Amino acid sequence: MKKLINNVDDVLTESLAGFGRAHADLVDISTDPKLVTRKGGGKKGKVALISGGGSGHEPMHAGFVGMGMLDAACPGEVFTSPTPDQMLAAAEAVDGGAGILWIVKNYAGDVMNFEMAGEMYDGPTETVLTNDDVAVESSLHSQGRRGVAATVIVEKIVGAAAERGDDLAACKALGDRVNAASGTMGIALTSCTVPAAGSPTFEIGESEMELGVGIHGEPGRKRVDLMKADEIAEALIQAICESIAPSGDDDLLLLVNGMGGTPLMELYLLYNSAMNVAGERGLKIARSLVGNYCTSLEMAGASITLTKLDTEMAELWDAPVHTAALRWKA
Amino acid sequence: MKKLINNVDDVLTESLAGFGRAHADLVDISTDPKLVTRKGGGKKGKVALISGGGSGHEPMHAGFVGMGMLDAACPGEVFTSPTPDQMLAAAEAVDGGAGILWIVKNYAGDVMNFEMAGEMYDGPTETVLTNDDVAVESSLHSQGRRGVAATVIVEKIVGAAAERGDDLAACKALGDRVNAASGTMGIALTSCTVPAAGSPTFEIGESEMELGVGIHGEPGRKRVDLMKADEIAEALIQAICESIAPSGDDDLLLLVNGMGGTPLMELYLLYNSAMNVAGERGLKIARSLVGNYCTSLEMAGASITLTKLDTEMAELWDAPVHTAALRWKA
Amino acid sequence: MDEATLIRALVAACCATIEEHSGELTKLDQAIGDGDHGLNMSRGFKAITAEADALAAMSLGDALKKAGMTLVMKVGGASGPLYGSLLMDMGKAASTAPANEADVAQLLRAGIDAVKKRGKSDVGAKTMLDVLVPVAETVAEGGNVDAIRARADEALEATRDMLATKGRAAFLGERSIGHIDPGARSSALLIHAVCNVLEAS
Amino acid sequence: MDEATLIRALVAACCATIEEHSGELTKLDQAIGDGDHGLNMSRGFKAITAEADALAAMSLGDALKKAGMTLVMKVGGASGPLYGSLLMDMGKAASTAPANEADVAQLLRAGIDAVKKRGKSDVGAKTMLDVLVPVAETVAEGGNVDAIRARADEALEATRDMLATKGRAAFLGERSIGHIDPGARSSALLIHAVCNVLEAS
Ligand SMILES: Nc1ncnc2c1ncn2[C@@H]1O[C@H](COP(=O)(O)OP(=O)(O)O)[C@@H](O)[C@H]1O
Ligand SMILES: Nc1ncnc2c1ncn2[C@@H]1O[C@H](COP(=O)(O)OP(=O)(O)O)[C@@H](O)[C@H]1O
Ligand SMILES: [Mg+2]
Ligand SMILES: [Mg+2]
Ligand SMILES: [Mg+2]
Ligand SMILES: [Mg+2]
Repeated sequence: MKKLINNVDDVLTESLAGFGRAHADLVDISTDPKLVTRKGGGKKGKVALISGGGSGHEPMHAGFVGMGMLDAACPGEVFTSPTPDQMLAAAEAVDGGAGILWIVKNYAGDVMNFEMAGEMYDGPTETVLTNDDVAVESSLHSQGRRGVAATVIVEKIVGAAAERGDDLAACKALGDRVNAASGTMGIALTSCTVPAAGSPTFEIGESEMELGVGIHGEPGRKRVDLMKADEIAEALIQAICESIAPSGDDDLLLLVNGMGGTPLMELYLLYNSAMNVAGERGLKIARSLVGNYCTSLEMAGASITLTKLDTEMAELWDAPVHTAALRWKA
Repeated sequence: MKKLINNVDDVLTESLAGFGRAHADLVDISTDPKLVTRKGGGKKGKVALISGGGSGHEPMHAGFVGMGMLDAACPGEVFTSPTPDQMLAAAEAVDGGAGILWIVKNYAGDVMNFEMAGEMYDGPTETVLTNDDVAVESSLHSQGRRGVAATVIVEKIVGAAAERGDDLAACKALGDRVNAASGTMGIALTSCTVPAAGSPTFEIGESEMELGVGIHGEPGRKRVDLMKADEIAEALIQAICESIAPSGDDDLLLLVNGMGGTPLMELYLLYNSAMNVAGERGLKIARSLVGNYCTSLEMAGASITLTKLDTEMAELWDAPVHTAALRWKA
Repeated sequence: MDEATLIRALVAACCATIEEHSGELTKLDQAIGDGDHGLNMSRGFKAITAEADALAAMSLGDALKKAGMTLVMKVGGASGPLYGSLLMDMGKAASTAPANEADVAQLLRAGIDAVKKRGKSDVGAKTMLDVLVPVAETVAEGGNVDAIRARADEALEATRDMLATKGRAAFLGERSIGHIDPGARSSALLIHAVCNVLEAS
Repeated sequence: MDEATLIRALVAACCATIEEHSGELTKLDQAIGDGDHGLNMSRGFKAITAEADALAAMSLGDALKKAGMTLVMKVGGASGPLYGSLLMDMGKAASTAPANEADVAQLLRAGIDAVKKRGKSDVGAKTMLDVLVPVAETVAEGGNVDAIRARADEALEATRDMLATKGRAAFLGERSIGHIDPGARSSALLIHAVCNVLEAS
C-alpha cells in the first residue's frame, strides 16, 4: 500500500487537522469527537445543515462546509458511517434555533447512526436521504439505492435555500425534490485501498472495468471489458435517463465527478463525451461541474450525474457559495 | 493502460474540447492550433500573460486562464512543449497593445519553442522563466533547474499585477521576483503513463518512492524506501529551505500540490505534516493552498512549494481571481 | 463466578476473539461489503476493554447497556448501531441477573428484536440475524453450550448460500452468494466466546 | 536521380525509418527523458510526408527550409526546434544544390551551428550533436556512405557512457550514464536513411 501517511491509525485525525489548518478562515474542527463546523458556529434563525459519512470521499463532506452549503460535517472512519456522538456534537455546535436537517447518503450504517442521533437530539430534526445511484436496481433488495455524487448537488442547493431563510420543512422538501430529480452512475478502472485494510478492496484485471461501481469500491452492475469514454458516457447516461426520464425541455445539471485517482484531463475528456451523448439525445445541459467532488480514496474512475433543475433549483445552484471545495460569487 | 479515453491520438483534442465546453463562460478554445484564450480576447492596455507547456499537468495551464491570471494557454502534446504557431496565435488573440509576457517553465523544449515564437512575434515580448524545482542541483548540469508548481504562484501573482495595470517591465520583474522567492520539491509513489506510450514512464517497487521527482515522471534526487508523510515533509522543506533560506520573519506561502493520483485526504495529511515541520523550524505560513494544481497525469505523489511573500506579493495573491481552477472574491 | 468476575471474563473473551479475528472479518467484508467490519468491531471492543473496570462494577444489565452505548458511540457503520442496540436492549431486559436458560433466552430475544427494528430486517437477509436468531432458539430450547456453538457454526455456514437483501452486500445481488456474511461471522465468534466463558464458570 | 526524385526519396526514407523506430525512440526517452521522442519525431515526419508533393516541387534548399519550419511548427519539445533549425539552416546554406562532398559538409555545418545556437549546447552533452558533429567531420573528410554510417553508429554508441548535461536527461545526473541518447539515435537513423538513398541513387 502506497499512501502519503504516517500511521494507518492516524490517517483520519491528521488529515482532518490539515484540513482545519488549511481552511481556518472557513471552518473550526474538533478531533474528539471528529467534527468540522462552519466558522462562528450556528447562524441564528437559519436551518442548520449537517451531513457526514465515512471518510475517503473528500472533498465530500468537510469541503462543503461554509457559507451557502453545510453548517457541519461529521467524518467517520474511512468508509464507515460516523457515530451519533459526532452528530449530536455537530447539532449542538451549529443549531441556530430553526431546526437541524441531516443530509444522509442511503447506506444502512449512515441511516441507522443518523437515526439514533435524531432520536437522541432534543430539538426538531428532519432528514434528506440521498439515493441517486441508478446502478443497482432497487427492486433487487430492500436496502434501496445508494447515495452518491448527487449528494453534493443536494447540499449545494439546499444550502442556498437555508442561507436565504427557508424553514426546516421547506429545506427538507427541496432536498427530497433535488434527490428525486437526480441520477448517478459510476465506473471504476482500479480499486481503492482502505488504509487500515492495507490491500485493494477488489481485484480487477488489466483490461476490465467495473460498471456501476459504488463509492466504496463495492461492485456495481457488472464487470465488463474496458470501454471507451464515449461508450462509458452512453452507458451511464442511458441508465440515468431510464431513471429520471428527462425531456428535451428540462434544464439539466451535468456533473462529471472523478473518483480520486483519475486526472482532470480524463475527466474533461469524459465530460466532452457526455456532452456529445447529451446532444445526440436532445438533452439540454444548462449547468456543468467537472472535478473530484465525491471520491473513493485513490480509485481511478468517474461518475456521471444528471439533475433536472427547475427554475428555483437553478437559481439556488447559482447562488453564492464559499467552502473549501466549491466557491463562487463570494 | 487504463484511462478514460477514446483513442490515444484524440486525448488532447477531446479533453481540450471538454474543457472549453465546461467553461464556456470563461474561455474560448481553438483546436487548430490548440489554444485556450480568455473569453472576449485581449484587454486593451493590459499586458497579456501567455503560458503553456506539455499537457498532462492539468489544471495547469488552461485552468488558470481568466480574470486575474492568464490571458491564454498553449497546450502541447502530453509532456511535450507546444509549438511556436500556437504561441503566435495566442499572442495575436490576446494582445492588448501593452506587450506579451510569456511564462515558461524551464525545460529545453519549452524554452526553445517560446524563444522561437518571441523571435517571430511582431511586438514587445518578455519572458519569465520559472525554475523552482530544488531537487536537481543546478551545478550538476547546464540546463538549470526545472520549473514546476511555483509556476502557478507566478501566474497568480503576476496575473493580478497585469490586471491592475502594471506594465510589461514591471510584470516581468515581478515574475522573476516571485520565482526567485520560491522553491519546490516533489515525490512520487507511482509512475504515470503517457497515453501514446501506453506503458509506465518508470518502474518503481512496492516499497520505494522517488524523491525529487519531476512533473514528467523524470527521476529526481534518488530512489528511496517509502517514507512517512512527516519524513517527506521534513525532507522536502529542508531542501527548499536550503535554496530559498526563509527567515522567521518572512510571510510564507505553502502550496501542497498533488501529482494527480493522490486523493485530497492524503494531501491534507501531508499539509498537516508540512505545517508541523514549518512550526518546528519557526517558519511563518501566511497563506496556504492544497490541491491538484500542477500534476503529472495520474501519478501518485505530491510536491511542496514555499514562496517568500513580500507585502506586494501577498496583496496580489489575495486579489480576486476567476479561472476554472482557482477562484476567489469573484 | 460472581457477577464482576463474569463481566470481566466476558469482556476479555469477547475482546480477545474480535482482536484475533479482526483481519478475517475485514477480508470477509472486502468480499461482499466495504472491508471495514474487522476494524469496526476491533475499535468497538477496544473501547469496551478500556472501560472493563467500570463495567465490572455494575450489574450485568447496566454493564450491557453501557457496553451497548459504547458500541453505538465508537463503531459507526451498520454494526455499531446494531450490536449497540443488541446489547442495550439485552441490558434493559436484564433488570435482574438472569437465573436460568429461559431468562437468558428472553434477554437475547429482547436484544434481537432491537436489531430487527433498528435494521428493518429479519432472518434470511444474510446478516448477523441469521446467526443470532437460530442461536436464541437453541438457548430457548435449553441447549447446552456445545449445542449452542454447533448451532452458531451451522447458521453461519448457512449464510454462504443466501442472497443478501440487507446491508452493503445487498448491492451485489446474486454476487453476494458464495460468501459467508461478516456480521454473521462476528456474531458466531462472540457466541463462542460467551459459551467458553460460561463453560469455564 | 533528379532533384524532385531525390527529395521524394529522402522524405520517404526518413519518414519510414522514424515510423519504424518510433517505439524504440520512445523507450530510449523513457529511460532518461520523458518518453515522447518517438511520438514527437513521428508527428513531425508524418507532417513532412503530408507535404511531400510540395517539397518535391521545390529546390533542395527551399525544401529543407520548408521541412524545417514544419518540424518547428508540428513537433514541439526540444527536438522540434532543434531538428527544425538544423534543416532550416541547412536549407538557407543550400542556395544552390550541393555539387560535391564539400558542399554537403558545409550544409551540415551550417545546420549544426544552428542546433548549437538554439540548444546552447555542443558536443559532449549527450545529445543529437554527439552524432551530428562526428558525422559532419567524416563527410568533410570525404568518407563514403559506409564510413558515414559506421561513424554514426560509433558516435551513437559513445553517447551511452556520457553524462548528460543538456536536455531532460541532464536532470538525471549520474543516472543518465548507461543509456544511449534518444536524439542521438534519431540522428543516426536519419543519417542511415540519407546514406541509403544516396547509395541507391
Ligand atoms: N439492516 C441490517 N440488519 C441486520 N444486520 C445488518 C444490516 N445491515 C448490515 N448488517 C450486518 O452488518 C454487517 C456489516 O457491518 P460493518 O461492515 O461493520 O458495517 P458497514 O456495512 O456499514 O460497513 C453485515 O455483515 C451484516 O451482518
Ligand atoms: N540543448 C540541447 N541541445 C541539443 N540537443 C538537445 C538539447 N536538448 C535536448 N536535445 C536532444 O533532444 C532529445 C529529446 O527530444 P524530445 O524527447 O523529442 O524532446 P523533449 O526532451 O522536450 O521531450 C534528446 O535526446 C537530445 O538528443
Ligand atoms: Mg463501512
Ligand atoms: Mg517532451
Ligand atoms: Mg463494512
Ligand atoms: Mg522527450
